[in-house]
Amino acid sequence: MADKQFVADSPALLDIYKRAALLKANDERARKVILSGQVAMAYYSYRGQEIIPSVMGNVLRDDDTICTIYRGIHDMLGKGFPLKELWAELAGRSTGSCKGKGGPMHLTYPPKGIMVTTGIVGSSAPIANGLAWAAQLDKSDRVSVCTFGDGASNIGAVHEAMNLASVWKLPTIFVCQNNLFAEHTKFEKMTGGQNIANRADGYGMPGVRVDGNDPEAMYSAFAEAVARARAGEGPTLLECMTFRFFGHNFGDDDSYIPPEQKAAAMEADPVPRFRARLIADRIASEDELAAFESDVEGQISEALEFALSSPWPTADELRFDVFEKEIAA
Amino acid sequence: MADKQFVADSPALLDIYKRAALLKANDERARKVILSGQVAMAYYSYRGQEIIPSVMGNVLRDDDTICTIYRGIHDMLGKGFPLKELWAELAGRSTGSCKGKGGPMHLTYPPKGIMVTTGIVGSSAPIANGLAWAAQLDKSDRVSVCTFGDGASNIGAVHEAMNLASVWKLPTIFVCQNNLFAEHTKFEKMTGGQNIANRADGYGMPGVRVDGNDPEAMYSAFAEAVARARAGEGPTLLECMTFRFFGHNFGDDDSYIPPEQKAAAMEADPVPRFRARLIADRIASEDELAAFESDVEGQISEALEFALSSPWPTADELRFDVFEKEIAA
Amino acid sequence: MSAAQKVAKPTVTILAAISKAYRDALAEDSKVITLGEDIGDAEGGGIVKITKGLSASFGEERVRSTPIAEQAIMGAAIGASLAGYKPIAEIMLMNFTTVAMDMIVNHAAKLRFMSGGQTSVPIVIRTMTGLGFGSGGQHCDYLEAWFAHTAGIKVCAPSTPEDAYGLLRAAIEDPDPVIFIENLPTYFTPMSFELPDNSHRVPLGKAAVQREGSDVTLVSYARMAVEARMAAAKAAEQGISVEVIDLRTIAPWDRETVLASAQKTGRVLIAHEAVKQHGVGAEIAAVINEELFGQLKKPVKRLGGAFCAVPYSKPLESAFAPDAASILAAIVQLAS
Amino acid sequence: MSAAQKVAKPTVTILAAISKAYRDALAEDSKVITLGEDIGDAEGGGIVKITKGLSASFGEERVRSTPIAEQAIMGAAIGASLAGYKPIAEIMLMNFTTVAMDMIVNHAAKLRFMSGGQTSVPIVIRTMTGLGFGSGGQHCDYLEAWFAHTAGIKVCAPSTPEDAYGLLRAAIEDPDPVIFIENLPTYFTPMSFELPDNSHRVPLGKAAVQREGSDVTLVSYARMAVEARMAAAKAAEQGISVEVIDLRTIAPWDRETVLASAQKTGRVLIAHEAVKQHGVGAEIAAVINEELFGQLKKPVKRLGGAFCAVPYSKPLESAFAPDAASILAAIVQLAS
Ligand SMILES: Cc1ncc(C[n+]2csc(CCOP(=O)(O)OP(=O)(O)O)c2C)c(N)n1
Ligand SMILES: Cc1ncc(C[n+]2csc(CCOP(=O)(O)OP(=O)(O)O)c2C)c(N)n1
Ligand SMILES: [Mg+2]
Ligand SMILES: [Mg+2]
Repeated sequence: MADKQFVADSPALLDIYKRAALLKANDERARKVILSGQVAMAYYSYRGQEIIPSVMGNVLRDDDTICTIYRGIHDMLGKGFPLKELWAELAGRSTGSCKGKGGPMHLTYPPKGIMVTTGIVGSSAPIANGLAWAAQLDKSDRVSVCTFGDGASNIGAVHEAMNLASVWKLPTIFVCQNNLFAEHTKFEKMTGGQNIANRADGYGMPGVRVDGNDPEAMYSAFAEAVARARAGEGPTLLECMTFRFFGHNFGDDDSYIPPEQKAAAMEADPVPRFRARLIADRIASEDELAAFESDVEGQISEALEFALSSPWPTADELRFDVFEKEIAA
Repeated sequence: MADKQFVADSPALLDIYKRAALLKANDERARKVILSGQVAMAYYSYRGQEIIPSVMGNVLRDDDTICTIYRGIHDMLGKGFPLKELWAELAGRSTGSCKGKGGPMHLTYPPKGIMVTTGIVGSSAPIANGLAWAAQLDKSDRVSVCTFGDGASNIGAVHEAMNLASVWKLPTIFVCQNNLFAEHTKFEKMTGGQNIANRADGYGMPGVRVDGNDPEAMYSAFAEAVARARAGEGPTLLECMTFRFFGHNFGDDDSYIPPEQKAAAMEADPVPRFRARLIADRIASEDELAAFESDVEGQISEALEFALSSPWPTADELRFDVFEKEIAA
Repeated sequence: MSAAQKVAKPTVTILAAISKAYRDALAEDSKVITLGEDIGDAEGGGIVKITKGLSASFGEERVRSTPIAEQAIMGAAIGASLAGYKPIAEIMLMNFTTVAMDMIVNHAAKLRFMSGGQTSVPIVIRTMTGLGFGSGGQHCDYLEAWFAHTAGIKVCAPSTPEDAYGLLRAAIEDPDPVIFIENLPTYFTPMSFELPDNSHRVPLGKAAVQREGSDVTLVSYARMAVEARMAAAKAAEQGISVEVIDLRTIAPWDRETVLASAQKTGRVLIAHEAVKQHGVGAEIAAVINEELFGQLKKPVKRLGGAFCAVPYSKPLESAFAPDAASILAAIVQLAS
Repeated sequence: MSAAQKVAKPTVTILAAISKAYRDALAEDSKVITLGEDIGDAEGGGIVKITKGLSASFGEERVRSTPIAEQAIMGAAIGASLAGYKPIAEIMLMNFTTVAMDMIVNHAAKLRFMSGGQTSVPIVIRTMTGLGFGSGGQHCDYLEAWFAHTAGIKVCAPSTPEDAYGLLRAAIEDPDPVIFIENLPTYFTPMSFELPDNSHRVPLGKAAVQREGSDVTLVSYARMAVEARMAAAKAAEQGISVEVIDLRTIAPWDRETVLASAQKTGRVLIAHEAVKQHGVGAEIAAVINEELFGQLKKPVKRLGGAFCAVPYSKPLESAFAPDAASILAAIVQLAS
């Protein structure tokens, strides 16, 4: 891959921005909706981390799969999770993608390759390898992405998965979204070594630390990893540097974040920065973007209405989907 | 530590050889005893790996602790496990160190710091950290060693333990005895990356690959790691290259080992090689070593007799040592 | 309880009782240490702030935040205990014990036996679970039957502040490993008037008869014991006298107390949130039937969680486990 | 069975039956794949050679040796199953499921439910345990009750070559995760005359009445079913007619067959190697008591493993679990 350049062209950049704008709008709406009491849910805001999944969504195909985590709605929306099924699931309704059984931590949508959302730190990685193995067996060039956090990098499952992927030359892409915190613990306080990307060398795979808030840098790194995987050259570990603006979960007292650090991160908010740049570079006009953004707001409102007017599941649902056929237990 | 040199002097070399001779003799006896039917046990021969634990035994103090594995009798004898309690435990007798309850895979002898022998690959490492934490809390300079194999390096527990040890700057020494096989699987076939020592960098700790069959190289590397740990400078990962001569466990069909590889390793048997060198360098005389070796044989015979003439435990032992006080369950 | 208190509202929660037990244990015994994710003050003192202030008071070496690595956490606790410490390891949620199951079951529970009594593992594993917050299948589960089935580890699950305090102190002092299960929705309800004195202990293995009764024996623990007390009060209004037994320690459970009550009433109901099939209720029912064969008036009845993962959606989550209403219905049926 | 066979000795073992089931499944369905430590031919075809020859026949991509990393193994199986494959994951010994418990319980067992039926995990986890080889506490354990308590995973444990073949084929074809428990000391004993035909299937959830009887119902599985058959034969010599039921599938277990027999005999003995307390026998006993209250002649009796880790020393290991003699003694006592 070394000689090939992976550069996002203007249409790609515009597409990435549009995804990011959707993600940002959806997060803002989600926090409002919870505050208003319309939907009660555990919510892990990804505000600030939009660029990473927007790039992934742009580069990946529908048949590429992703295994993501509780803080993963951005990853899923980036990959095309439909808003109605999303919101209905968040609201616990029977029209949700998982009939209300999974909720925000277990969103699943196979038509867009969104195969697993896990609430167990690190567990996305071993499962992603299985999807990658299947691609190998199918002789398909589809790739398998897993996302996880900086904190998750220290758990055994991630280590086992990276080693296996390297040994089997699987088309797995390990996307660590390093937002510098795991719940309330600072990155430096839990991580042996300077960074996560460095660990890749120990597994014999490329590891890249990239500014995950920079759309072009993120595009180059991710597109290269995907190309490598599609070409049968094996896995890559990407450590995408970013920051989450609103604490670990909604309602979290985030006083453990140094205020200067938080202020600086918000000041450098990647989405408006990217927006300004697109306009300055004439990749899009203010009007075009504003129209898109207003359209997105409308779509979210529609999805929310759909969700809130949908029926709740009934208690007999406890008996279904335990096994394919109901078994009197 | 960089400026300090860790060189084994002649008394140290002689001591290391004596330990190695004991280990070799005991392994040879064990295989004979099983063949003869005197003792029936699962036995994981360490023949070929004697130098590593002999060096460890020389460098470590009694209050330093070790957590080892099923293939660990060499580590334990190196650290001073008494032969009678060892053989009685192997023979399943009530006079064994564990009253016959643990057997070869769970040998324990706290007076010599032999705290845990585990049969679960990788599990020695997290527990060793706890013993290291205790040393820190006690403000003692004792160190905590764990041993494990090349295969174990790929399991989650080892990864979690190395990261924690680095972050907490624990006096843990991770001794990977790389004998190039995990059961029947070749090192290259299961290991991402060229070697295990390389992984240390990703955890922010020193990692050293050393010829574990070379007493002087092994001494330098291990003594330096111990000095670093005693000085409060944190953990080290040592990858000690070695080879096991007799398959994974006794009775194993070892046809998966390329015959040339096995022949070459046996040809370079580290114990007689070391012996010849001591004599050539006049560190010991042939007579002195022969006398020691014959004494060792006598001690082993005595221990074996003690074991075989000891009583079996009685079935009521099932009720004891489950909890400190018996609880009618 | 003074007359003034009788009309006043309780103010003390289980959460406060556990915090105090922690603090008292750390203050009284320098061998007590604790570790877990986010438990230090720099990390906010734990996700429900149970450990808040402890690292400030006792130092970061004794109250230690960890990376996210439950095997490493359990291993560190086990190792330190082998060297004479009494570690309390927090596993944030009960589901996460599954990533440390080897350490807990193959090591903590077995080392004393396998070493022939040479080593012991006096650790406490504090963990938590609980329904009602839409946590879903991976953040709410009830695995106490697994641990009860494991020789070498004790299992506690309190339902009052006094018991939480007394059991936790006893668990820390116990020479063997104890898993101490806390229940999220019971943390916050004020239930008592005063925090227990630091000499208060509840012996492991001893149930509490929280209400005496003669018609039906109701056995439960943890949050179900709270629901059981409510159901029993309602049953009393209908003239049914229910004896409410809170096991407090699930393993070893208090056979004497349960069997004596069952013999007296001849009617037994067991309720827990864990999946009914192969739950703790099965063992209790089996023993009662063995010991009191022919002496019962009705078959022992068990209520438990539905046979599925804990669902997210509110109506499903509410339907998952028994509650005061379904317990009351079962009482009425048994008493009929 | 022909007259000639009646005098001849059986030659077919459970081990051979499992090997054949494997080979037939791989040959008939290209979606069947398998992974585990040392299972490939370069690695000797597995520690008991069950998978010998498979990688040679079906390729190293479908029959794949792995690093020692049970979480990675289970994850790879789960992921491949989500993409339409039918993976068989070997976890060498049952104790080692503890290092992959999160993958098995929080993921394999729950993904169908949590996704509202959008995804399924049609995997088989083959694992093994067994007494008699001095393996000790970490290489011999019986955790089937844990899995039976877990909604979303099925549990099988055969005791004959026919059942081993038929159950494994059915488990591979089943749309849901199955843990398939093999028993080391039963691998090698010739028990049958012919390997089952490749159309042979044993439906999951269906017990086998291996011997009809009228005095006592004896419920067991795995190696205990072998001991049970021996004990029943001895009991017959003493004039006691024992109905021997081999559950074959532990979860879901065959309530109809067990209850019908229990109703007929009024006397039930349940035997397993797993620790008695909170073992599978507890659930079965509880259900029998619930369903046949007042109809039993004697209390349901349970035999199980001692309440400790599996010990190393021969006399202790032999005393750990029930055997034909202790089962016979219990039969005699029940029948009296
Ligand atoms: C095995 C496990 N341990 C602990 C938790 C609790 N927990 C949930 S999120 C989290 C922090 C994860 O941090 P990181 O991996 O950096 O991801 P982020 O939340 O920052 O996106 C923790 C400890 C869990 N879900 N699973
Ligand atoms: C968690 C776990 N998985 C599998 C095994 C089975 N097993 C025992 S030893 C072994 C190979 C270990 O190889 P290595 O770590 O290189 O150590 P060596 O035996 O070569 O000393 C395996 C797979 C085990 N004991 N524990
Ligand atoms: Mg993070
Ligand atoms: Mg090895």
